[in-house]
Amino acid sequence: MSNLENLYRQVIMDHYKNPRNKGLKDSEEYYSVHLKNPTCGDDLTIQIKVEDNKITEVYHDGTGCSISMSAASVMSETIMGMNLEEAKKVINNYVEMVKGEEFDEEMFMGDAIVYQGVSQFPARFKCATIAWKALDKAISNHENCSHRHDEEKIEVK
Amino acid sequence: MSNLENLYRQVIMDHYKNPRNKGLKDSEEYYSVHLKNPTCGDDLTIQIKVEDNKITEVYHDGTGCSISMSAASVMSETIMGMNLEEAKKVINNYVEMVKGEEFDEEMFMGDAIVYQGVSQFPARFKCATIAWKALDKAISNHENCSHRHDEEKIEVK
Amino acid sequence: MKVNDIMDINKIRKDFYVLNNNDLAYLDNAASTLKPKQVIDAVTYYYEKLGVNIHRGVYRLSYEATDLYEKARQKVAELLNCQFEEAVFTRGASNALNLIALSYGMNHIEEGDEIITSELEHHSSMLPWQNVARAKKAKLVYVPLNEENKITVENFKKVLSNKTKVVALNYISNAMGYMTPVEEIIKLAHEKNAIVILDAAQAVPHIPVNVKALDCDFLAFSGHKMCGPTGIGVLYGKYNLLKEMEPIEFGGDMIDYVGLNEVTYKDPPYKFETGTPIIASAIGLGRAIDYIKAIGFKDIMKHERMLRDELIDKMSQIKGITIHNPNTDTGIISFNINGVHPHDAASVFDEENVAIRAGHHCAQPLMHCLNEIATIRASVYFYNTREDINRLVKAINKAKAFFENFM
Amino acid sequence: MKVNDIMDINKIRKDFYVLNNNDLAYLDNAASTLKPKQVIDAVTYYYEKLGVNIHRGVYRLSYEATDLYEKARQKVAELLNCQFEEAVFTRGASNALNLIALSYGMNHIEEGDEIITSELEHHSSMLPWQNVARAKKAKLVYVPLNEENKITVENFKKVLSNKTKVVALNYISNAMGYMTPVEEIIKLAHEKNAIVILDAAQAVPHIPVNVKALDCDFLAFSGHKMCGPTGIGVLYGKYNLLKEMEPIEFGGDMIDYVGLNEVTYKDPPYKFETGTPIIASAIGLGRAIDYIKAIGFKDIMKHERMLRDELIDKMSQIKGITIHNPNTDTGIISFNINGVHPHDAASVFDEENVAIRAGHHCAQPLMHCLNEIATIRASVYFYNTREDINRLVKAINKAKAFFENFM
Ligand SMILES: Cc1ncc(COP(=O)(O)O)c(C=O)c1O
Ligand SMILES: Cc1ncc(COP(=O)(O)O)c(C=O)c1O
Repeated sequence: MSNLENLYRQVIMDHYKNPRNKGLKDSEEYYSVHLKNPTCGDDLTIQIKVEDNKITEVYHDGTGCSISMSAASVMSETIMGMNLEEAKKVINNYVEMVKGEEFDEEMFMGDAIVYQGVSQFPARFKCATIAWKALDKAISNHENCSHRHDEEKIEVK
Repeated sequence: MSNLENLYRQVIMDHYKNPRNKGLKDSEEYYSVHLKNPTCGDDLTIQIKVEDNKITEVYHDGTGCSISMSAASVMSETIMGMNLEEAKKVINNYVEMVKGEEFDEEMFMGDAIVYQGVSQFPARFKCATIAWKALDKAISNHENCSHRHDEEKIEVK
Repeated sequence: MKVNDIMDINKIRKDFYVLNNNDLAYLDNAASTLKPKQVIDAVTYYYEKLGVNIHRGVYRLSYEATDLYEKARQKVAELLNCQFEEAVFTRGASNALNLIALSYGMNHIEEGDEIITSELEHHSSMLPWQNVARAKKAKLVYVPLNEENKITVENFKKVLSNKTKVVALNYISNAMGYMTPVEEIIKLAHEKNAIVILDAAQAVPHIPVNVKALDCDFLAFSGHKMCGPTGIGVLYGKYNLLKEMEPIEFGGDMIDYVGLNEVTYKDPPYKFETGTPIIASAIGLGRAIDYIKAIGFKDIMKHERMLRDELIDKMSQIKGITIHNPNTDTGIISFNINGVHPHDAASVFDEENVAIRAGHHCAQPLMHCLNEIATIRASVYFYNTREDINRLVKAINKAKAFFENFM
Repeated sequence: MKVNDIMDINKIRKDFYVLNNNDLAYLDNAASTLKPKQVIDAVTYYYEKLGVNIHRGVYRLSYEATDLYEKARQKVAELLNCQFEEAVFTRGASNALNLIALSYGMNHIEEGDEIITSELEHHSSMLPWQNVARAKKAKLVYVPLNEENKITVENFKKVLSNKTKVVALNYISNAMGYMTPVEEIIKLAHEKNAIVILDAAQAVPHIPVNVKALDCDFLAFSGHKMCGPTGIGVLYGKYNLLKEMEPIEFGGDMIDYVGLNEVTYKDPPYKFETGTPIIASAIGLGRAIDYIKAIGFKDIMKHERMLRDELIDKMSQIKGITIHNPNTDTGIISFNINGVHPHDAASVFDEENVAIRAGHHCAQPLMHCLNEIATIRASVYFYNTREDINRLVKAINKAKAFFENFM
């Protein structure tokens, strides 16, 4: 399989075309995080609902390339129902994976496993992680009992 | 003779210690030009009186290193009594000389001829020429019937 | 016509290490051009042989460094046909354009005045004046773009008024490659006593620019877009304007006398060059100017136009792409592959070693006009070949086919 | 103690082409230091292997260049012990100090407020605040210098008041080599809710600087004084201050959203880095930081102090010269040969291939305090040797003898 085919797996394009859990809820129950990448125009909001230390609902909405938009959809499916500890482990594992570093191949990742190909395209790292960064932020806002609505821009590092 | 001895000739140091025509006149008859070199602190004013196309009086005053101060004194002696055309030729010849370019060795230069050694010290070119640049400016102000008092700063080029 | 008809492109390409060491079709020249070894050598010469500060040193190394720095200024002055004193070194075009707005703009614009700019501008040409307009309660007026998104004299006349004080426009658009009809615009603006600032970041590298003939009041460009080093650019200003303008930054190297409560400045250009200058980059820019002049603008223009014609011709035959500027005046082509996000397309180009740009090209208002989030931009320079064009066309076809698979 | 006791100076000197190719005692390090081959190589690497623009490119070369640029920022952050986001790249220290005054100063200083600075400042530390004071009708207050022309905590207390809003002082004086007692000054200033800006242009190259431990609010330095390239410097600012500050320059790379009449910016540090960055110089600065850290500040300080002690010792034995700062804290020595204009002396030094500086050192107010038009300044760095010191002493004696001839 070529690098490109490895990046744009069928399942990614499916999630891009038919995103799951897309559209935001207008309710104060959710922790929501709005992330933007001014450099490439990606613009994404995610919402989570936490009950009993478990993520029971996830929504997302935004605009961007197929990698960033599909990743939000995949992320929402993958972490739905997980408890916060599990979710944080998956986030870390996912980030290591798309960076091309060592990661735990045994951990349950759902469809997110197909983003392995991103490691060959470092310029797309931010596309693949924006949704997961937003999730990470939402979880820590919840844990710190901090503001429920967060606006941020992410940058190249 | 070493480069240094060639730069600091006895006659230069004499003019530095005992400047001729130093001190300004408080009269409207003179064309005066005030030049500064902000970078090294040289600060010099020269005054000329022109009668019948002839430079009949030259004065100077200021602060600076031995090269710049002596050059003002030497200049005042050299060009005193010359007509404007002659003076302009001497200015050009002097500048060529201190630059290390070809110059007319036959032309009357008075003591100014000893500034030949400056050509080995390009960093001192401005010191050696500030008085002559002021003279040049004063002559052209006279010729253009322009303002009698001129303030300028000179810079490295 | 063969590429080599115009100039010896293979010989030229040997000067560019990046081209020799990568199997690369480099078509992102509007962002930055590559640097030839002559420019790199000039920079290295300063660092290896001198490496010292300038202007204030009374020793030989410092004198030589000063001389090289000021000779670079002289080269800029000859390139633009201006006086030595009218060429101010800046960090780049953005820095130069901001300096004009902060100094000239903030001191001359008053409430109710009008500043003309356009939606075709690079953010660096437009935003400094948006800031002035906000601060001074002046009005920012946009030249209406025509159906092709061009600035025309006719449309310029519609917005020019007795209230116009400043006209800030691009000479060549970085997003669309159009040439603004600046000669006529400058004449018209001057009839209204408005000053004209040209953002020439895309012009100076590609066409001969003569500021005296143009009679523009200010002009700005960057070194890194014309084979020069990063971190250097030029602000040209008419001497009498520079002379009366206030400096924006204060400090070393720009002062005459400093007292505890007052200060007097040096004359231009030094009064605008605060602090230790960008010595190595200025010297490198001087060398870049020599390099480009040796090739010659006539040949550069001919060559770029040939490549543009070929590219437009080949791209027009591809179905399912939108070319936004088929009538581009230069080697800048802006397009989209229908249904494919530019960043997705870009990864295909990257796999094919074709370097293009995907994004808003620092021209977000124009993106709204085009009704796109982003576009793909290919831009050529004198070292590009027909082979580069062919590779771009191949990559476009590949991206199309690749993503059609998923449709 | 031999020089080589502290570090392998001969090996270090091999890294500096200028030292190898000239029989030179380079003692103008406070103006600019020389550049080692490692730094030159890092700059050349960017130009030869990459040469492209950063941040917005979706191709590999651009990604690598971006990575190198941002890694350099990370190195700055580690050097200063600050967050990545708190390190803004600027053109140099002057540019950084002006940015603080134009953004923080112009928006926070009000009529009647007091700004503390000193006559010991470099013009770049003082003049930006003279400008703010003039514009805002605030008062510029000078810490009285003591009999040695030092800033003391005691004298600082005399001028600190409830009206003090900003304290802008040097960390190490470029003209006298004194270290300002910044720790105590910062504590005292913070008790009055004043912010403290440190001009650390002469500090960061020579001593370890920890901004979190110091708790200063802003700090600035230049790359070219620490083995780095020209045209790069750093503004450190506490994140919450940077976050609320207005950018001064507008344009490419610093924006988030651009509309026709409004704009939103990126977060720090990007909102202050308008236009194409000074890519090569930033990468070179990163390498310079590695280079200096490998030698180690402990050894650098030890070595410089040894040279200073030796120099002061030897110079004290020369009759007919005035040392202005016999108690200098660093390797910066300021003196005059009695009866000889510094520029005249400088030509003798030049003939002897001893590079020193003669002038006002961008500190005119201090020259008034010293009652001199100009002074001669010698300043050492880690690559200097005792041989350099001996040559300076020899040149001083020669200049004295030479001009005494004419007396
Ligand atoms: C038309 C135009 N103006 C201004 C700029 C800004 O130049 P720089 O980023 O070098 O400051 C650019 C380049 O990005 C440009 O293309
Ligand atoms: C103490 C001090 N502050 C500020 C500066 C200004 O640095 P730069 O000229 O690199 O902007 C210098 C160097 O000249 C300096 O020594």
